[in-house]
Amino acid sequence: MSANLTRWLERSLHNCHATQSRTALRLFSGQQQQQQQQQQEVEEDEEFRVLNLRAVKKQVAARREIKRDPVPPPRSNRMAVDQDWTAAWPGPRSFHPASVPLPLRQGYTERGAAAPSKFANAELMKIPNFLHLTPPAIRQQCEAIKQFCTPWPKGLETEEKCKHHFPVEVVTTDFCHSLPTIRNPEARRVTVSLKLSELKFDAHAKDKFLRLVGERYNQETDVLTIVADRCPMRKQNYDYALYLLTACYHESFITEPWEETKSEADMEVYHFERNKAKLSAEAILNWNEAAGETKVAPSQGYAKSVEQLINEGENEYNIAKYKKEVLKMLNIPVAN
Amino acid sequence: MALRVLGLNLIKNNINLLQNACRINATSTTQAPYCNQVTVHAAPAAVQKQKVSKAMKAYLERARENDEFMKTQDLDFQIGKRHLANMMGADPETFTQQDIDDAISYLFPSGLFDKRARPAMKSPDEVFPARKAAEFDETGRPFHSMFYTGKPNFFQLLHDIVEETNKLYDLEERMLRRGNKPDENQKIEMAGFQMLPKDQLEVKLVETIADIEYSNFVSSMERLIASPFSYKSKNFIERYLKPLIDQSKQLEVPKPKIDEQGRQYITTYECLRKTARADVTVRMPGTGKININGKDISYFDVEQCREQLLFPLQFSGLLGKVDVEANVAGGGSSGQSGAIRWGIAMSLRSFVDQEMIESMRLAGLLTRDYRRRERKKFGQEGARRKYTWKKR
Amino acid sequence: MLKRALIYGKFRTNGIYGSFENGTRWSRLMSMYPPHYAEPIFKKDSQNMEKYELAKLSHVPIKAALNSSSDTIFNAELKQKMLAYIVKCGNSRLARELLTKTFEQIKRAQIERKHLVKQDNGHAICIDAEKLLIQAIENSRPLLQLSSIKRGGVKYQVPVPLTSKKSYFYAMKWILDAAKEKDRKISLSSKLAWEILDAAHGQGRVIKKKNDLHRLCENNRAYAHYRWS
Amino acid sequence: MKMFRKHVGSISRISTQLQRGPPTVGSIAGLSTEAEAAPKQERVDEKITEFRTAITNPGGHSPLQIAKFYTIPAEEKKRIFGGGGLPKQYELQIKTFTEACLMVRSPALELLQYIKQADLSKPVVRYVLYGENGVGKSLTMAHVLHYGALHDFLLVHVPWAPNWMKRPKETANATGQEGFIDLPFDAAAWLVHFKTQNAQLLQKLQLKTSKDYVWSKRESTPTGSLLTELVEHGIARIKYASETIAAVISELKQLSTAGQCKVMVAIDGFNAFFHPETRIFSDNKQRVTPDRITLTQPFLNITNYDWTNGVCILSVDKIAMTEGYMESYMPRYLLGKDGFEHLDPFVPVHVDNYTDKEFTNYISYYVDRFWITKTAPDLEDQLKFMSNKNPYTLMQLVRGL
Repeated sequence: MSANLTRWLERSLHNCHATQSRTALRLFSGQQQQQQQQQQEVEEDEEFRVLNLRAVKKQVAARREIKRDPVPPPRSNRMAVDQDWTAAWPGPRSFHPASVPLPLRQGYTERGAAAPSKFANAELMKIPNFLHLTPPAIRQQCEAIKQFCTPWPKGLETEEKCKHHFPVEVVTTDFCHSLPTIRNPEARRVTVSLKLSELKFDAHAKDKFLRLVGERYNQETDVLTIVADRCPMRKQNYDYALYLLTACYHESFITEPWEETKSEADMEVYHFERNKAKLSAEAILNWNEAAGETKVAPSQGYAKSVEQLINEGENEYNIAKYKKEVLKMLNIPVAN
Repeated sequence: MALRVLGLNLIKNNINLLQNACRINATSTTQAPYCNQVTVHAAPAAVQKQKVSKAMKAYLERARENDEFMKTQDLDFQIGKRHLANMMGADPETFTQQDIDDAISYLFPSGLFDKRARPAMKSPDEVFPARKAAEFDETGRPFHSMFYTGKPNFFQLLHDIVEETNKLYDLEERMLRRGNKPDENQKIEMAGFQMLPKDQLEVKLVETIADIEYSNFVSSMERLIASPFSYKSKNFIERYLKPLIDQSKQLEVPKPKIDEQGRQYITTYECLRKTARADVTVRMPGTGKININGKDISYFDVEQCREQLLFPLQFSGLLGKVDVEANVAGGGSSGQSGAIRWGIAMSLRSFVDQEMIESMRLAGLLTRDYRRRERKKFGQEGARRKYTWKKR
Repeated sequence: MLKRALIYGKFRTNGIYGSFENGTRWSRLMSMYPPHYAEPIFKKDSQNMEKYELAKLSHVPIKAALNSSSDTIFNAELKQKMLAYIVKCGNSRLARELLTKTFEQIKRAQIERKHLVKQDNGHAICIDAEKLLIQAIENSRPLLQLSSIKRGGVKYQVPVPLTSKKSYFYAMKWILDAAKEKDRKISLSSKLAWEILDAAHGQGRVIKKKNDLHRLCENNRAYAHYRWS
Repeated sequence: MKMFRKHVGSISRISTQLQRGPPTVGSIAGLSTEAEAAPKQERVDEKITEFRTAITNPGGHSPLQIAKFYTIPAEEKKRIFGGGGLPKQYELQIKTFTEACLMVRSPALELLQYIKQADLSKPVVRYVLYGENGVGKSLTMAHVLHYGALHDFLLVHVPWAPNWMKRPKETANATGQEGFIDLPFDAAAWLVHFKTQNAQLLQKLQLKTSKDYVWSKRESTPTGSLLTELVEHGIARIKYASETIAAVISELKQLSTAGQCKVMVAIDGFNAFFHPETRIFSDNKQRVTPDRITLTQPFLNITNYDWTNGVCILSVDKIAMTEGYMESYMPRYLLGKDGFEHLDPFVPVHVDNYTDKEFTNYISYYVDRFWITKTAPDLEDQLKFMSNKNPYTLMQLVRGL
């Protein structure tokens, strides 16, 4: 049944387009009319007199005819097959059945029925189409832009060279959309990023700088990223980001007086010199020595290995190194 | 064969064709034309003279309209094709259906999952389904003797099957008398075949049939095939068989890639079991190392889970010859090990022969286990269990 | 006909094929798998069946192997079944641990015995716990069962033969029940080990239970005809 | 976890003996030799196979014997490990296999080599065994302990230190020190263990105490009395057992520094002494830290570096800790800051999973002992995959085969 209906619909639609004379109303009553016609033909053959038991009132309330403008035939009917399509569809636009001269169909139907055609098919309008970006259109536009292009600057051929000459990367985003306002709140966001290895630090300054920037630094990639979006204007945000970078850099070189008074308890790194490890090692090495004699100091390698073991955390490599140094220091012969 | 018709068939030959379908079947390989395509340009003079029945008249009218409709549709399609070629900057003369499909999927990139629901531009022959041909002549007399069963083609088919069977019985009797035995080599192999499914049979017959009728068809076909001389009517039988897909060849085995150390490797992504999800890499010459989220097999402390990982490796005989790396997340230990097991098995396909793949498939290693926890239902204690019944 | 059923399994719901007697082809009522999926054959040895059978399976999709099944040395069919009966509340890990401990105890006991009688017939003693388990189950399998059938208002205890599946079930259940019945202070694993050892040597409570049942069936053999009439 | 030493059984046996009166070591040894004589005789012929070595003295082990089994004679096993020292599961295995076999593994050999070549006039070197769960730290220690027992070392052996912190027999407030906790039964059990291990050597050396020990008004141990007497006193007067241990250990330190004896200290689960807390409650219902237990002090004292003529073999173990402190098996993590500083500089010795050869030999040993009855061509590969060559996991896996 559904198949039948589509078929009828399409046919009548086609007729309508072709003759330009039928109204839209008739479009939907096409099937009925056909049947009536058939009936008439039958009646010509054999008269079938209807027994009218009750006289039907002749007076039928005259209904006001709703006048509708005739639907013009689709524009695509008049299109030439070798037309300039880029002129017919110059820019992005949602699908319009009368302007696209393709007998498209979309939709899933049960077995035995045709898919809905492009007319009044909302699904087709939902798809973002590329009718304005056909290969000829792209070619044409590239051709047009060509005259505005300048040659690529010399010395910036590769990505590394670009990074070398311009270590600071500033990312902003422009938005273009069809809203009544041309402003987008995201447009003011400025992201400044650079590799930390580009800046020169000493050990203290680097430590302090990392503490200052906190989460903005990515340990794995060594990239510092500053995002500024507090101010309403992009320019202000950009200025602030650069100011932040400069200020942090210079601040990191300042050593506060209290930093000297850091004690063992809030020791951030393990120092061999300040710890019990040194005492024990010395005591073992100087076993049975008289008090007056010069003391043997534990080896540098051992000191280093202890520091490494505790500062870097334990792993097989560090502990193996520690073992090696201990064996060397305690004079225990190693097999093989 | 799709037979698209709505045309009226007035040629007497066609009646013969329909009526003698079985005879033709037996002798030639042509198919019984349950319907076909005829174009009527105008009603012949004979019809005008005679008195035409009303049904016939209506039918004629419909046929004409359909014909016209198809013609305009076809024209539309041809013009549309030229338009599309023009849009894409291609030559309209050499623009094929493949080009059309490509162009449409470029111009209208639909993300719908079902490919049939995406926009398409196809020839009207494909778009509009087939119809049945005329079944009666101008005087309203049906061509087919079984017209009044309502499903002439189907019952004709049953009739044909029985006729075939009877012929085979006769043959068997004669052969028995002569002392000939059926050739065992020529026996019809049913292993790779399936009886034509109901929906396909319906398309073939252009008739809708009921379930019971379909099972009647199946049983009569089975009786035909069971006959010792069934290979004599192989042509007829094969028309109603559908080859089954070979399960082991169904999934394409990926080619191994080569890594930095020159070893072959295969990565299977999206290994799913319960709520676990894993991706598994298997490297070919290896020493049996296993790495699950950076840990070795001790990642699983349950013996059964370790056994699950061992299963495909041991089964394929590649234990100790491949290295396995897996990243797994979600789910419990059982689900995770199941996911990795499937991943290993799928990856190992690239390193074993076809026979082993089939063997692994039979062992149920290559099937994705998509059983999930069943939800609890309201009014019940669990998924299935009901609350204890208490009268009051 | 069975062959057909395999191929057209899909249409079984249509009516005619719904009433097939072949138990193996019936998928469970609520299974997540479509009915035409076949059970996996996860033991490599049992895949060496006839070529025709294999060819038939080559077109049938197979269910995934269960988590508890594998073709390794740690898995055996009867062991898996036994495990399934031991499990309580889905704690299969505990069940596995219990069965492993049982096996351990059996092995310890048998090795001890072997050392005791080393001189003469030490070889005769079986240490393989799995074999002993199988032996024990085989020994305690009942062949007949009494089922009460009402004839003329009187209930008769009629001896009825058991299917093999059912008899295996009873064997395992009896062994487990016997183990569970004993002193609660002793762990299940050791109790189970004793039961298995006893049953494997054709003695103990399970065997007695089986024999009792058989004797009862023997006594009631006069009623056997009530099965049919 | 379960397998790991619960010495409750052995200790309770000792404590029952305590009540009856101190048993004589000789009688135990005599009994055992009689009992074990018969099986020993028939073992001779099957002794040397591919995975066995006939060298029963750990002193004779060299890298040639790596991955081979050697048998500890039954009476020695009883003497050294009678009061614990071998994991419970291993004891069971010994009982089933009717022989005490240990595999010669590289960490033990490494330790033996260090000990053999060590300069005993230098302060003691602390060796710390570390490794994953179930890799054989305790058995490595047992191997070294066997060496020590055969080479005239006085053994100061704590089979499993966490037992004192986790499940003490009885707690009492210390009499001598304020705010400390005494574990009298455990201390006495340890003294018995010490006595059993070292009875012969003590008899031979005739060690004397260096100062007066006054226990109470009536009881005291005068200067110059034998060390055995001191130990006997501790066993007899359980109340003073903890103090006796302290006295014995400080005496041992002095004696060995003086060169009168050699001491081997072996403490399993040493990191328990540095655990943040114990399961013992003090009077005011608060958990006690290990350093408030009187038993801790002497053993920390003897693991210090300020004495000579001895070796310290300690093991750190994840399962000596409680939940929340078991992330890593590395010594620094397990010992904590204090423990590390206490031991530093020490020699860490890593005990690892089996090597391929060791694994193969172990499997053939199991097959030889009828412990594995399954036969499959790739049995070894499957076990290797499942156990990851971890000794304990292998033991658990093989149970059901």
